[in-house]
Amino acid sequence: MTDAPDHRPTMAALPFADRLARAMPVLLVPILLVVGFLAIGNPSSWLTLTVSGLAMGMMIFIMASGLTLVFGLMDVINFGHGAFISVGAFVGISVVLGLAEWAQAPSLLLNLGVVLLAVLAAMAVTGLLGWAFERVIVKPVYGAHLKQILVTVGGLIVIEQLIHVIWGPDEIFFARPEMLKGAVTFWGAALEKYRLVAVVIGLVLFVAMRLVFRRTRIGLIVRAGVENGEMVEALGYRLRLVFVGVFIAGSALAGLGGVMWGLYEEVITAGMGEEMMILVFIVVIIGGLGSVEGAFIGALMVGLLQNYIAFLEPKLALISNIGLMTAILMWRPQGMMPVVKAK
Amino acid sequence: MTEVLETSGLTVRFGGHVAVDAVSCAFRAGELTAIVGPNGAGKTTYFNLISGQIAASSGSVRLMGQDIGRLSPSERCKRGLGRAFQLTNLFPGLSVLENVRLAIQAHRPVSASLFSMVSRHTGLTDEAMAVLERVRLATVKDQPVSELSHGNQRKLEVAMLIALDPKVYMFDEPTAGMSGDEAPVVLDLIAGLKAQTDRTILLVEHKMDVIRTLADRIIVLHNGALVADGEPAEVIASDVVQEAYMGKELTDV
Amino acid sequence: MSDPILRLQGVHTDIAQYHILHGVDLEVPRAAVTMLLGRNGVGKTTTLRTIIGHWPARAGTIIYDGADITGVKTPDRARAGIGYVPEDMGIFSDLTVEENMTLAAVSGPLEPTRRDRIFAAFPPLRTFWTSPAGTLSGGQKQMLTIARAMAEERKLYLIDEPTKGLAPAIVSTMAAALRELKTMGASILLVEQNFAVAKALGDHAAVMDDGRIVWTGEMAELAADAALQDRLMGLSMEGGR
Amino acid sequence: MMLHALISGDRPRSRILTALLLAIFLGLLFAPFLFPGVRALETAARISVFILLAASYDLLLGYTGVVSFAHTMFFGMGAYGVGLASQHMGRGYGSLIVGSLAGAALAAAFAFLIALFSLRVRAIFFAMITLAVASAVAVLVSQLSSITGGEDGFTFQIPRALGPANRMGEFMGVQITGKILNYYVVFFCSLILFLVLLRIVNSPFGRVLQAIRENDFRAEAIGYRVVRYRTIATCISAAVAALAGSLFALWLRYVGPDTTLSFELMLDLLLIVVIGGMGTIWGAVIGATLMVLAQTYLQDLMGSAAEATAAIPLLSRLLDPDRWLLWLGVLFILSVYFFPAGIVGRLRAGR
Repeated sequence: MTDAPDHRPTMAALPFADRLARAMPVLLVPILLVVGFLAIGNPSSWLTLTVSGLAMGMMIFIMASGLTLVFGLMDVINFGHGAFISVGAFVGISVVLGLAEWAQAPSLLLNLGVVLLAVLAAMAVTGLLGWAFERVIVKPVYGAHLKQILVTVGGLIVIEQLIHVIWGPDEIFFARPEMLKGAVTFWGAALEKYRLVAVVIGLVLFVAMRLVFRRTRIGLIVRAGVENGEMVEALGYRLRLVFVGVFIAGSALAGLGGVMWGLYEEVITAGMGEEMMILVFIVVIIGGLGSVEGAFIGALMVGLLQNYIAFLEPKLALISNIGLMTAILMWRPQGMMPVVKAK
Repeated sequence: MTEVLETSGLTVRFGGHVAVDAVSCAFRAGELTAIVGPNGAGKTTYFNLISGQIAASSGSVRLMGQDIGRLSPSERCKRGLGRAFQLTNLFPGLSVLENVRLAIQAHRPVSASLFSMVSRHTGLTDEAMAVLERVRLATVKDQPVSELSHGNQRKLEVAMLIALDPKVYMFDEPTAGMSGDEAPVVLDLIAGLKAQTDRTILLVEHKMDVIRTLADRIIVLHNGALVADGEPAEVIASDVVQEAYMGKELTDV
Repeated sequence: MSDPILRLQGVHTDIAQYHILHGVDLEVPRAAVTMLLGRNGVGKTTTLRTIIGHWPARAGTIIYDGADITGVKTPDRARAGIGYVPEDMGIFSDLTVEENMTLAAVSGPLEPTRRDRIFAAFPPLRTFWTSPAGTLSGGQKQMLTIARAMAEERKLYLIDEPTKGLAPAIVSTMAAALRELKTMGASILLVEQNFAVAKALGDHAAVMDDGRIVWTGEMAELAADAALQDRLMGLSMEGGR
Repeated sequence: MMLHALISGDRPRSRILTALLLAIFLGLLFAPFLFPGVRALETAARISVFILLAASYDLLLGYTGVVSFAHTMFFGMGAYGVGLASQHMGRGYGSLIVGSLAGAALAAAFAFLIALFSLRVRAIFFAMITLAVASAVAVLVSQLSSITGGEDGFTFQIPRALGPANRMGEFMGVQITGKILNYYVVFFCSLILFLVLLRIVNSPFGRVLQAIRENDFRAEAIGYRVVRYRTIATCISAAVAALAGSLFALWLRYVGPDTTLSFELMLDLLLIVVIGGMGTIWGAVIGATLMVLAQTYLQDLMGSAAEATAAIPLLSRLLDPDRWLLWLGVLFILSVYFFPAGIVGRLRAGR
């Protein structure tokens, strides 16, 4: 044999511009924080707005993560995802209202216990509902986007109506548990306690998700399945089970997001999930369909931008998200971190 | 003879993999060129580069002397590049006649006509019927394509190309997956096109007997590069082609 | 061929409305390399995909290791010991080489001895162990696919054109690795266009045409008979060796 | 022959369907005389407008295979166009025309922009982006109450000749008022626009849309610029929806978010087109008629059923007239699974 074995490393170092382009989405949130600071000028207002923006972003992320993952894994877009948000909120808040004595007691332990119970109940119910939804509504329409959209919208209608049947047609007002009311002052900025809790929960969840994705076999299977599901099956993994698991987990997370959002707003309606879905879709689109990291960054940007703009120019706040989406799509038509399918 | 289609230095990379490697080649009017090479040699990718389904990393594609390398597939088709696909690729829910009529109207202003009735454009229908007669599909004209047999779908695929009336015909394994008695019909159609002497035809094909009877010229792709170009008999006999097809002797295993 | 690891009987496969396999009868003996040969588009890849279960067989039976697996789902076929290396390699480019290998070892962590043997066969994989697989070169990716197949004991390997589009030097590396796989006692069903590789590796051969097996026999017999090759595959051209 | 040209050669292709369509047409044409009473006329006008609205939506959903959630936004643009023009320019035919045209132009422009962003990527983007944009616009409209009247909307005046005060004598025992005149304006405008849509889907252009729906990759490969065709279809569909909105506003002499912009309305529209039959304009006629009739009369029925079952707690709630969307949703899901071609497809298949 005359040819030398071609075992030389062939990975060329990426040019600086390419590396910057890759890192750009990650840099957007810090850039937004700095720009917000400069535009607002007042550190304490900025801090207040930032915390509430982050809290909002975290909650949207919790709702969006399941949706985007389900799309990435099985190419299924679930327009009924919003219904799980509403169901979660109603179940969770029912628990809070049912345990009113604990919720209104001035004991942090009891209060948190109520919230924990509410969250667990909500996640259990929405997880179960997600499982049923997948079997009945989604399973027959794999691979057909048009039908998926139609059928899942149908599912959304039915679940929303069922909420009315069970909980009545009116919105429900309630108060947050005692110890989650009010604010703490920090560097002259009033930070609502509940928002801080929301930020912490969101962060913990994101870190946990990342750990699962990076460190566990199930995470590897999901990541590999997003890229090439057929090959994952050929290696011997039952992707269908994994997918159902992700669908259930995503639905449960929507339920969690619903409870958190309900506690944040202190009012719940059957249509709240539908309203949140708008933000969730925007986040999923700008993040890149199928990308959990993209959705995280997108959610934080939507939350921060909405709060900053509401402070700077209230009239523009309504369309700030649409503006953000437009800008991102002009920059990257597939979203910030599109998932590339092998097939 | 004029050069109708020309690629120079045409290259595309996917990641680190060079799928088509600086292919320079000119195709002349009235000539049927067979493109051969082992699986993965880059034949279909070369077609995709010419017809615009994927964008080249470098190099150019010229049609009638004009650079078309940056145009969309639809624009290239308008300028005279007609392409048939390896896997049948039709409008399954529409009728056979409708499929051909769509191909005929594709390059005419009538496609933008919003307020005229399709049934009033009898000229289009007549032309479509003429094409269907030619490929012997006239009797099934009202059937939805999804209900056609595989052989008839392949014929319709050729009919679509004839209906487009392009300057350059590109066939990608037109007889793939056809049974032994169906294939000759399609090959006859291609032979018929060849008889219209001014047409340029590119044909990816594996069956050597087909190539021997149809081709005026063969080019060979191997690992993305053009390794041979010439008369069929002479190319088939060359060492480089033998090697491309058979592989090098493995002395060390 | 008394007790083959795999036997296909009258297998028909449709892809959408296309009838691709028209009754494939095939036996793959144990501990040997069986070459599946034939022109492009005759159904070789479809045969492999039907065996692993990506396409369902419309008719016929697939017997693997004595059991009928015709109705069994892909993951269960894989767990029963069938390894599949697809034509497009099927590597997970977002995952690192290490993660690809971890996934490939389905039943537990990758054994260090196995890993070392893989490193010995494919040194670049050691170099790029923690790099995303998507950044590897074409040849290195192909090494990874074979390495992945070696990550776990499989009884039968289905390998689709492992030398496609590779430089000659890497073709040799690949052939050596396949040979090692064979010495480890595996049975291999190998689709290959490179006839020299087929000749060097194959024990048995099956030639397909138009969705059927048209010839089976010893590889050596086929390799020695240019007229037979021409008749079966149209591969060998005039003046061929 | 004349009829053939009017319906653009697109025959119903089913005897029952033909009979149904004819009944609907005659029923609407003679509505003021056949079904006297305010409520019946109200229903007939609503049916006319919704047939047009659903037909324009089907151009996009059924013929082009694109799902949009912004159709009621365009509908609203037409309605608000007429309302605002009449409010600011004073009552008169000029206001109506200017308002309608401005609404349609705005709708087409908006549709163009949305299409520009989403259609060149993937079709599923379009569904998500239209949903986001439409809801943002709906929120904007209810927030800008100084201009739009906010949640309550606003009433406005139309030319006197079209108002109920204009009495023009009796005909066939029915008092002819401006209201009836107004009905015929709405009916005939809807009819004409409907026939235009029918022509468009049966034109060479319409065939290209169907080809794109069937296989956009191949459509592009034989020389059709897919994005351009989809964009034009989106714009036409939006403009016609806006005109339907204008007619609706003219009839109601009122505009508000609930009657024109709400997401519920969008869902109704989706149900109409899918249940009627996607990809056939006749489906819009059947779907819209059924839907409006159900909305108007079925709710009464449910109300009495709910009263009858008041003793049974859950059942009475399920039968509450406000929950009729629940049953429609179930019907919708079943229809997508089992009758993807809708009622019209069913009738044609059973011919």
